[in-house]
Amino acid sequence: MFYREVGQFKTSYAADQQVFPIRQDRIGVAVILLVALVVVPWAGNDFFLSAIAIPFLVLALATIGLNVLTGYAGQLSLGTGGFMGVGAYACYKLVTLFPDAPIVLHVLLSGFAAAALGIVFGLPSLRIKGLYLAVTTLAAQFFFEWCFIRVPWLYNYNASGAIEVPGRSMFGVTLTGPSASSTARYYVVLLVVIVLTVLVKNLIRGRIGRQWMMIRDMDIAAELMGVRPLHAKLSAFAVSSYLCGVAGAMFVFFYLGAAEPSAFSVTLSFQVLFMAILGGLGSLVGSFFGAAFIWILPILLRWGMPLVGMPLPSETVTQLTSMIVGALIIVFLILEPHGLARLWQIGKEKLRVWPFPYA
Amino acid sequence: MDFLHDILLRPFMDMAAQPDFFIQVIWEGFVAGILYALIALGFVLIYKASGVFNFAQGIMVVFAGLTLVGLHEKGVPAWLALILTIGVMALLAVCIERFVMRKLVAQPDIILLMSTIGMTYFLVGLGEFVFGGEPKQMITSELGLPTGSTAVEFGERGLIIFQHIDIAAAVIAIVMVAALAVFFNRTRIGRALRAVADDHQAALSVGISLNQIWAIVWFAAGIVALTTGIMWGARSDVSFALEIVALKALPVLILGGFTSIPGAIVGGLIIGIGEKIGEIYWGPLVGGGIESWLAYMIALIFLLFRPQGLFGERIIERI
Amino acid sequence: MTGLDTFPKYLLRNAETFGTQPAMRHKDHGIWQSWTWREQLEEVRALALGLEDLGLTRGDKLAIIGSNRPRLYWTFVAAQSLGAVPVPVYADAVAEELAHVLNHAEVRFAVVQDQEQVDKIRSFAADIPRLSLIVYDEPRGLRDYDPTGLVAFAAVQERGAALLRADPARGRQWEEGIRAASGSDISVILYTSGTTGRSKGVMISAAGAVKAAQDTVAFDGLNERDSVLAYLPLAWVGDHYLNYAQGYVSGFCVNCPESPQTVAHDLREIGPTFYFAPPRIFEGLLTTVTIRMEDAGWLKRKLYQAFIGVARRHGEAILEKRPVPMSGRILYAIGNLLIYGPLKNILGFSRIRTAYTAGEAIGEDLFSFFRSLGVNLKQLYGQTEAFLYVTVQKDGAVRADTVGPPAPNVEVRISDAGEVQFRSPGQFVGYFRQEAQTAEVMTPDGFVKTGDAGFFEKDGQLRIIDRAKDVGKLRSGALFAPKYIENVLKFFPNIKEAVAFGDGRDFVAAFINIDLQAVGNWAERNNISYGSYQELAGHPEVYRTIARHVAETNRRLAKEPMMAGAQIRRFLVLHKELDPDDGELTRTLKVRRSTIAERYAPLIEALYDGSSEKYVETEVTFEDGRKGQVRATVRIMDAETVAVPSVPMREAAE
Amino acid sequence: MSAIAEPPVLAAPNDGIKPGEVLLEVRNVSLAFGGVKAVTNISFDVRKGEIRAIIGPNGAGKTSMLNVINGFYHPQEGEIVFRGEKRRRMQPYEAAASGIARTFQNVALFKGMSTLDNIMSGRTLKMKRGFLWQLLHYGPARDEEIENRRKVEEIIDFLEIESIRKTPVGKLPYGLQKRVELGRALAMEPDLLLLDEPMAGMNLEEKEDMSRFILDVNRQMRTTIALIEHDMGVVMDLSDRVVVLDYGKKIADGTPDAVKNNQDVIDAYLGVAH
Repeated sequence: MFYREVGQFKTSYAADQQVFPIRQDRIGVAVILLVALVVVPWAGNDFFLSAIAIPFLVLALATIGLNVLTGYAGQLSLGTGGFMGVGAYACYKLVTLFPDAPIVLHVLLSGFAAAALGIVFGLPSLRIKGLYLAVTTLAAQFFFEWCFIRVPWLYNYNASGAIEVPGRSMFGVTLTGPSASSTARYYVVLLVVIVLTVLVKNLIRGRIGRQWMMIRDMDIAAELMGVRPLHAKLSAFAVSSYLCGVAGAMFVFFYLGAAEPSAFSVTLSFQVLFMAILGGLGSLVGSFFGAAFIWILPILLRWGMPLVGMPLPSETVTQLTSMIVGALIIVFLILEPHGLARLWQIGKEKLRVWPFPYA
Repeated sequence: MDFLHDILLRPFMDMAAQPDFFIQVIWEGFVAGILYALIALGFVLIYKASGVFNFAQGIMVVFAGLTLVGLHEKGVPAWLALILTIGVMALLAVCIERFVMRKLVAQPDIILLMSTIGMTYFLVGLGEFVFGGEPKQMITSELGLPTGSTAVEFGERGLIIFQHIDIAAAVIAIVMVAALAVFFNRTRIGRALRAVADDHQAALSVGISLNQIWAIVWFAAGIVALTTGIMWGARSDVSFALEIVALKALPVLILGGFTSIPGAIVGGLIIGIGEKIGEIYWGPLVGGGIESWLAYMIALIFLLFRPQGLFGERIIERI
Repeated sequence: MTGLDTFPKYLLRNAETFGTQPAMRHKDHGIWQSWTWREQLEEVRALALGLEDLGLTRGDKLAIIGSNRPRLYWTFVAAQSLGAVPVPVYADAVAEELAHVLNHAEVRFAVVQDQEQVDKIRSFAADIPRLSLIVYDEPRGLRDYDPTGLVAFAAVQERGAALLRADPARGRQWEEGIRAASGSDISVILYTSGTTGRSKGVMISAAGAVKAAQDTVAFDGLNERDSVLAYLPLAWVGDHYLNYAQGYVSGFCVNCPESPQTVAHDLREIGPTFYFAPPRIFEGLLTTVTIRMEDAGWLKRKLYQAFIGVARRHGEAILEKRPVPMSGRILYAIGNLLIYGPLKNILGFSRIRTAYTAGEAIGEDLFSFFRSLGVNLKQLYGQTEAFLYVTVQKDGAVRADTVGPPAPNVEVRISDAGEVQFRSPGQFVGYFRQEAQTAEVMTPDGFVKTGDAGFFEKDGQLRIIDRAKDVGKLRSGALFAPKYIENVLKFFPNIKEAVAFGDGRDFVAAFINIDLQAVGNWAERNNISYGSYQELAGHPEVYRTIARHVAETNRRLAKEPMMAGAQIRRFLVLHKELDPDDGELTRTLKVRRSTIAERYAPLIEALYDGSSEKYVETEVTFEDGRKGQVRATVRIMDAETVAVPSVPMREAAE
Repeated sequence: MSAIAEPPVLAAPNDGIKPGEVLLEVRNVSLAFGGVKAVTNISFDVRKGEIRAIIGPNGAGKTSMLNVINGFYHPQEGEIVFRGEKRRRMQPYEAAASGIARTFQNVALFKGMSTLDNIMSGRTLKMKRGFLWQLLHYGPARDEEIENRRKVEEIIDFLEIESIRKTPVGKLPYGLQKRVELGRALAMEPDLLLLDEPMAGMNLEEKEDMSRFILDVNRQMRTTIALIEHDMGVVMDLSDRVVVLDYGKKIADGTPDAVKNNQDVIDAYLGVAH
């Protein structure tokens, strides 16, 4: 309906292969970026930024990470939480070891620790496939969780066994710790997420992303086209774990402020997995949808129900959320296995062919 | 060298030094293994008949236990609560078949798996919503299960303690496996179920609809879950923590194969005993608590050498 | 430069004036490969020098065979730049026909698209003795061919480019040659497709062609920022005029589609500002729109119907800038946002400033549908002999039933016999090697006979009623124009084909063919079951519907003073579809009156002898070539007519 | 200025082997699965530039033979000599890298991708830019992507599938999927193209199209082709030489005419008991 594609023709491959070939989409993305960069920090209060926007972005990044592995490369992972934890603890150690380096650098570097471990735990994927692989990632999950508890070096031998985020600033702005403003934290998270999303998109639309999808769709054919499963799978594990690691570091440093090992339990893994499924496997925009949906649904229930005269105790909200999410997952799998992203795509397609029902 | 010594020799010296304790450890592992095996069993039932990797088996255990205890708490006599719980599991099976499985026929495995993860979440929410989230005491004695323990002397001054409930668990597990074996081999429905695993068409010719079969299988898995829930609940208590423990069915299945009932039992025992021994004798070396991941590592290492499982056949890929 | 009177001269001018503007685009290998006017000049120069080197000289004829693509368009101007005459030939012509044209046109060179055309030419090589060289665009499949007399387009261009590199002066000489050329040279020979007999080569002079194009370019205000999609056959006057001639004169960009299957998609991508399509294409589009909208959801359907209603009421008035009530304007604006805009977008019509249709009569509803959406669709009337335009409608003075007043600088008159005759700047010089036929269509005072019967309306717009030779009279002396009546009937979607009789008879009677798709749909919706075409055609409900259509047709005829006397008194619904396989239609699906009159003589007799039904047996040809018999008892119905106050019968030609 | 690509569309790389010389030689290959023999002691060769057909009744071991040639199965005995190099164990991706491409009996396209991406996937081995460039999708990585897109477009043009360029392959009718799969294999610019029943499940018209494409590939691109086919008519028309397998054994080898009149072949096809 809003699409006016007449006259939008491409005279070069570069133009034809751009991420958003339709002008109206480019305008839409620009508007969204403008809202995220200007409107949200300006209009959003501390609660909105701290409790909704920041965790949403962080979890969206983790979902993208999982999507790279599961959605694009077709390797099921139940260890996302663990890899996020690796990122968080790595970042904590980096901050301890190099207190003067900029915190954003720490965050970005901490992803490499997760990536390295991702490669290690990705190795079995060369021999085993599908559900069997889930066990590998679960092994990683529980092993990491155990490490976070049993290796005191990781939490600097704190008596509490938790990691506390110290105050750190860049360019005179406090970014982490209790005194950091929500706006500053929001900007850091937003920028990291935008940059990493763009880079991942680049990977996906190029040779490497295509190899992942080849392995996912038909691994035998992929090998016969010259894809080396070792390279394709391990690169997916590495990239996925890197993203999860960075997300984990940001989760602690810009959202939680302090974390116990239980923050990175298998529950988190499942939460992110649900974000990926509901959002749509194999879709970056779906990762954002999924993260928004699963993160915001309970908040809506908690804040929305009293508005309609049905105040709910918080445990009831948790239970309801669990039921709703569970039921929704089943409903989605039945009606639209490709998740919100596919709904979005269908909606967009409808708008493009409006008023026709199909092209 | 000390380190190598600690890893390679010390544990075995410890075992030899205190054989009664060693046997005690094995017994503990054996009982845990039986419970793993029971969870895996429920899983195998469903996988065999419908190819669904039922992630929800763990939560079905919790849900069954919670329902039983919850009903009793609400004043229902134990025997009636047990019957009602069986009814609830039957209802659940019918619902799952009707509202989930039937709609997802012929979907890829991964979709089916994810639907069961969805079920897990739904049941977690429902269970907590109805019965509350806090751990509950299993109504062991009310159900007529033995409590207390027997100490057996071993050697000169050794003592091995057997909890009666553990013995009961082992016995019930064995009875259950036997019953299932009879069910599968001797009854018409059982044979149909086996046929389903091999060939859906063949099953139809027996005169049972696929939908009925799935409902029956889920119900059977529900009964197994209830049994598991009672046994497990009696040993610790009924709580959602069990859900995590139930994930250990995965390594068990990997060892035993997804379709083999004996495999599930052997796998369960290997994992149960293996992780207990590992925890007690090697755990302290790295700070303890390795029980949480050892099972997965065992399965993982095993997989690398035998991707098809203990009892599985080598798969020849065709193109 | 001595006046712009040839297309090569325009090429030089455009390269200078619009140097960096796109001259051509071609969707090829997935993207729109583009050439600016300057690049186009380079391409043409290389090609022309190459062709010249291969022996193409002044006066030579060069055939161009293939679909719309830049290389073939360049060939036109390259040939013209050397004083040679391009002769485009329909790419779908069968080999024998192709050979005939090539031989008749005395071509020495042929520039063709691909292997298929090479094969066709080679299979009749002996019949085209003068042909010395075939240049092919696509090398595929030609690798192992005998290379004598066969050269790749790219190789020709490379040859020209090499010459140019060796001696840059050749480029200047070439340009000089262009500047020195005379407008009186023959610019192109267009072979008419010809429904009867062999096709004729219509010679158009350069100056005439340019003048005609200048007039219409000015008329529609075309300029270098416009763009068109070139999808009509290269050999048809419409394509050569609208895209080639107007393109050079105005400097607009000509876009070539990727393949015939992707035309609709390519149209949407390019979004032309000037568009031509014959009525059947618009009809197809409307059918598509209707069918798609029937599949749409309830809400969308309602919206669509409501706003199409608004468009029908106000759309044309808004387009023509006539006064419209405020409420109408507001509703139309909303409709534009919700329906018209998106619809035009999906059809690729969003950017159209001027669109034309011609060739056949177009239904009032169909015509106004597109106009009401805001597409400035107009009609023109033209002929190959006129180098297209004879009459053309002005913006704001558009009707479905007329074809407009004479085009700029064109004189039109109606002969005493009622035939339309014209004299125009672009009119042809003569038929190539057919002086007798040339003389036949020319009047002594230099007008060209069109062979069409028509008359001028009061507002000065020409109205074509039929082929002159088909127009007859009833016994009463009333004018009988069968095609006109048939067209009115055919505007009803349920009627696919109609044949009217009446010349020398007491009244008009008609055969009607139902449209199986439309009537079948209707039957389905109304739970009417039928086993065959024949059964459906004979169904009483169908007869009743058709009778209503005939009555409506009569009402429309009654409104026309010229036609009121020729209302349909009796009709029948034919028991079988008229079929080209049975010789009842031409391959281009035009009615063959004589064949039908012969095959269905008993039915015609029954129409006039008052009987209410008639049993007939008809021979039919099946798809596989077998023959069979169809037997039916065909009902004949009287039609409702409108009494016409005794209007003095006027002659067709006033 | 946009140049239109010139012939030859995709030329087989110059490997020093002249047309007519042996490109691939299968020597005494035997393959068994857990004691079940799939092929037994098979030898034949494929000469550069020819179309070589492998035919035989169902279960004759034809597909197994292809799987051996491109490294998917490892024969227990015998060896493969490709371009003069002996191989006993080779991974599929190594076979691909050495210039062997193939299509599959049951279309094995990447279902989640468009026609364009599927054919692009055939260019995997031609793309070398590293991870960091890929991350930026800029400069050399983008140039490489575009360069390969150009090649892919030539194949799309060649196979006349312009109108389905951006359609997800899952939505295509079977005949077109087969064509896309051929395109994907062609994108690898192989020295040897293996086609596993390229016309299975096609109607007559689709078969004719496919035959034309196969011939064109062979003639225009000078690609050597080894194909398995069930339809005897097609095989006889297309191929230069035919090898006939039955129950994993070679029963005939020669020109189509010679093979057609061979009594063993006639028996095998008529199902005469052994």
